[in-house]
Amino acid sequence: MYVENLKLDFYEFLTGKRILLMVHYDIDSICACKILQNLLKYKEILYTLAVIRGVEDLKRSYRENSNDVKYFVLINCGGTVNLVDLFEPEEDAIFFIIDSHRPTHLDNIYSDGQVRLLWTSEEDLEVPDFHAVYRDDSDEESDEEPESGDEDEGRAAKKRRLNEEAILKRRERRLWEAKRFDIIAEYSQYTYYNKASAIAMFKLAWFLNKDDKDLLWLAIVALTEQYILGKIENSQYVLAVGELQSHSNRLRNRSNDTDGLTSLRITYENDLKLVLYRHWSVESSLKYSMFTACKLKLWSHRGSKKLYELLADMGLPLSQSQQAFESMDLQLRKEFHQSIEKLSEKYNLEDLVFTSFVLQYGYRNKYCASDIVYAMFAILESSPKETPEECFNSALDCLTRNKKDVVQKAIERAKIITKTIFKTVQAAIDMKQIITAGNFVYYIIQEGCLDWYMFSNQYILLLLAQFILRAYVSMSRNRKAPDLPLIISAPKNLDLGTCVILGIPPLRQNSPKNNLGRAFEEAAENINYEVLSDYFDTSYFEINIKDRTRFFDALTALFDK
Amino acid sequence: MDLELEDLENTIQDDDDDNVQLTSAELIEMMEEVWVNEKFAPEILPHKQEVVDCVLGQISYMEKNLETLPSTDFKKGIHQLEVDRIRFLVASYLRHRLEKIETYVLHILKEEEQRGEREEELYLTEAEQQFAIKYKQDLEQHFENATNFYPGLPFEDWKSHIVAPNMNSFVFLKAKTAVEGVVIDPSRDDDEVADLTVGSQMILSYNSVTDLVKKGDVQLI
Amino acid sequence: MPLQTSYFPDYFSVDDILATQEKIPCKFIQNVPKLGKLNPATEDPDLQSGTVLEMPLWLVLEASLMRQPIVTADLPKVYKDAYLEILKADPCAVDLHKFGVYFYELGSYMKQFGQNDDIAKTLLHTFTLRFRQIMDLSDNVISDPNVIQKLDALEKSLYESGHDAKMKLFSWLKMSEIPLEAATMVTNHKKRKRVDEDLF
Amino acid sequence: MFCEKAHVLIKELSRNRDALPPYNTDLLNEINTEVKQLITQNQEDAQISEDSRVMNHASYLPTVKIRHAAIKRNIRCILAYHYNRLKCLRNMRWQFGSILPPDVKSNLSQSEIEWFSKYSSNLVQYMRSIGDEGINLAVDLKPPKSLYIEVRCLTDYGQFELNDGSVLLLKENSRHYLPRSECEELIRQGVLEHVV
Repeated sequence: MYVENLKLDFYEFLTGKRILLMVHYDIDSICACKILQNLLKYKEILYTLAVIRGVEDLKRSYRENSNDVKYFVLINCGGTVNLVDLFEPEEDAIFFIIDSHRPTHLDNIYSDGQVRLLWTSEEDLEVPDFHAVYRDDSDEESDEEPESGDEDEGRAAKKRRLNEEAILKRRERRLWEAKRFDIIAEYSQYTYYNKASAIAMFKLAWFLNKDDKDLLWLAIVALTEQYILGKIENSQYVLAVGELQSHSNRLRNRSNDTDGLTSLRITYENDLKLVLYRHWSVESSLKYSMFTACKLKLWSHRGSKKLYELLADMGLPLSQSQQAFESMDLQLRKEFHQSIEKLSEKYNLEDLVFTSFVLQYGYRNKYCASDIVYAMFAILESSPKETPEECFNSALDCLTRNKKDVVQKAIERAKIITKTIFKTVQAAIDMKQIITAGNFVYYIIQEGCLDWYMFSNQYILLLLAQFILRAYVSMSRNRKAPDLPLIISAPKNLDLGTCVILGIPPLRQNSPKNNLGRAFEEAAENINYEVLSDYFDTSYFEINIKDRTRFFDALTALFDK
Repeated sequence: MDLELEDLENTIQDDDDDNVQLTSAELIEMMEEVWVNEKFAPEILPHKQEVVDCVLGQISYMEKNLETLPSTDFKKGIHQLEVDRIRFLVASYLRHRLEKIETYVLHILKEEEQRGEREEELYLTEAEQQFAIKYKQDLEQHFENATNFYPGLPFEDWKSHIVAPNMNSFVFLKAKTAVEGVVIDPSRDDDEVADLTVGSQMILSYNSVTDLVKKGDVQLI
Repeated sequence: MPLQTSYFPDYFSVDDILATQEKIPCKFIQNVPKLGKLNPATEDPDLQSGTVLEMPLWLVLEASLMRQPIVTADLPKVYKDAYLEILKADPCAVDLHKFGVYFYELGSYMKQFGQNDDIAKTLLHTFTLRFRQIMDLSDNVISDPNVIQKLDALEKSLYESGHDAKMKLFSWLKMSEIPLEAATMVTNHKKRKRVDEDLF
Repeated sequence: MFCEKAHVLIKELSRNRDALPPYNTDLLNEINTEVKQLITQNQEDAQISEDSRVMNHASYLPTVKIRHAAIKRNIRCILAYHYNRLKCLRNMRWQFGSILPPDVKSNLSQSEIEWFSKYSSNLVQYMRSIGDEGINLAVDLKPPKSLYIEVRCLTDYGQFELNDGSVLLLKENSRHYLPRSECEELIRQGVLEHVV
């Protein structure tokens, strides 16, 4: 069921009630959650916050709290699974869901009130008609029951008639079910994302007249995460940026806060697809960023030469390019954007620029939205020692203005991650570990690998996968290369002997719609493998390492069909 | 039900038949003054039990009214915050007094006894007096336990070096009424004198304004 | 919520006890039988009149301020004219910590042993000038350990409370909310527990 | 030198301004022994001094006086040790409440434990006497800024009941938005952390 009026039926409905916020472990969710927390405070709505990494977490946290809480708000989790089946909740429990995972589970859409979705029906694409997937079985059952009474009428005849009727009915039913199966299969063939939940939450804040620049920034960070991870189409991104830009103009005009020390400025600015370059050296950022690395093939000797050519063409002395961007000559720093843009055609670096936002507060704090996103990846996914809850808390801190040191530290870590990803790609190419298996490409991170931990996490693995696929396509002589999807696997839990498998669509598809999840399911079915996947995003899959070869064989067979 | 702030800040009447009528706002203001004075004066000041009792009455009155408001009422939050703030005032005031009583327990009890003998106004409330006596007994008992390894030790030494407040410490103050000829630091002989005009602010050593603080002519800040 | 008081030593004051433990030179002017062990330089069972020794201040105070004094006190060198001149010249440049951890506390006892009120005046002068420096120091958000090392105990505690106040003001200006904190004891308690756990 | 051990005792105190290390029974016993010795020696010498006036012997009076100063000094140190520990203990009463954590308790002497419970009941008695129904002075330690605050749970505390009767589960690292007045004590006990 869709909630029509968020203000009345969600926000004000919750006033005076205690709720459990179940928040998925990703950047968009954290941003959305932070905005929502802000709104809840206005109404003094008491909440408890639970961090959800997967289906198991969702179940456990429901179990732990269902005795005390009746109202649940799920952020970026639960939309794609049948919640009522999963929780078997009491009748008075109510679930509000804001989830960017698609496709939404049909039972949630057609729930009669226990599950309430905080978006509009337009945001779910190609939803099958209610009657195409549900039918009222109660009539049939009463039909099938033999009528009592008229015993005089030839029993046998009647029975026969009934039988015929029943057979017809059953036949019709089978047909319907087959059709239903096809309809649902079509509806759920792709995994994809709706626009960031944080944007939806920001809009709610705006609607409630409680929006401000801090909240807007959260929406921007969430959107940027979707862009960096390629969760949404470029056109969707451009539209959303435009929308947020108009909000930023509106909010700028509204404020009269001119004190340099406390004011917050969000400006709409071009950013470069160079990771953290404002906090790094130009050389390092150019070298390790996926975009430039793949365009210039920087993992090769020839590539590095090309890099120095580019720097020379830009008129950037080597010594300058190797020191921190911040301490570069002012003139060079100012002209950096321009000079690299001028050369983008020559070096095949078109699309280097994308539109984004910059946050500025105080005199010295300036961050691109992408800086914060990388910092948060680092916090969420690079420390094996901290519990997810601790990481979640640091990530929340990272979004707080007065915790500069947290951001700074995370940025340093993000640089290490970026470097590690690059080196992994380089090694994969050098050692020819990226393997073509007929109609897909795969790459496996071995257990012995030094930094395997990083890649056991969802988003760093995704960044690596995209890098690998692009690098592969740029190197491959196979004309079909841009049409091949990539499947990547990394150890997940060494103790349990499990690994994670992620599939990303072919480059040429140029769309994030991902049907590999379906392929994983089918392959698993074909080898009778019991699925233990815990992910909400079905393009991620989890199996035992010992079954991986068997599973890949099944995938190959499937793709060859 | 429409409870407005004015309803809560009902006029209350002093229990004594002094016919003193205070509005709630005036009462809270008075409590604030009392609290600040106690907070900054090095010694314990005469108790203000009447004010405390009135304020406590006010708090429970406000809380009772608050209960009738639905929990979703926006105003409830603000009123609750105000109640909490007032409760903090009272609690903080009483805590400051307790801490002084504990620290200067011998000194305060001795002075209190002398005031009793001179039939002057007592500084401690009855409850505070009881607390102080008990505190002193327990302290003595503890010291006794620590030194009873040799009966008859000259361990009473500490009672001749009584811990007393530093009356010479400096305080910030604001004059509420005009006072002329305040002798600055009476412990020195050079009779330097200052005149206070209403509203003027100064830093002086506490012993020069002790009486003025107690009379309410000046307010510590 | 500690009671804020100026430095005003009482019978139980730890700082005062430590300050009066400092040794100062004195001369015995009476024979003290059986206490020769107080003078490590001699085997003599008795302490002879005329012996010059360094004794803790508490003992000197007791033994010199009586009707028939047993000792006469001398000034430690940092309270003598030569050093006082240094302080008068530029008090801020001095490493007071090297002069003595309890420089002021000890000094306020020493003034009664001096010939005139020079000690008292110099102490006041030193403190007044150095106080400004401490205020500036505590105003800085980042503390410079080198400078702080040169403060005596009293100065250091002034610095610490000043710095603390500054930081509180700073964070208040930034977010206008003072966080509720675990009691210092609880935090210390936890830290210690952690250390203990690490040990075992 | 006299009172060296007492000096060690006070230095220990000075190192641990806000904490309570184990009650130093051994060191105190040694100091007590020193004091007893000094007293005995003084009694003997005072007697001789008494007699010597007649016998025209060397006077032990300075010796006795110096030993007496040492006795007084030792006692000052002993009492200061106990006094300052009580101060610390007293602050613990305000911070932990009337029940001490077991590892704090194990650092106390019997007499300190007794004092603590007496202090505690004295305080409770006083707090009960204020106003009509008493007032808990151990809360509202900071002026309130907002009614509700966000907190983070630092330990697995378990079930916690709010004033309105509802229950919530305090798990390590969980975050909650709760009435300030109900969390204050848990914050001070280090169970919750105020998030700003």
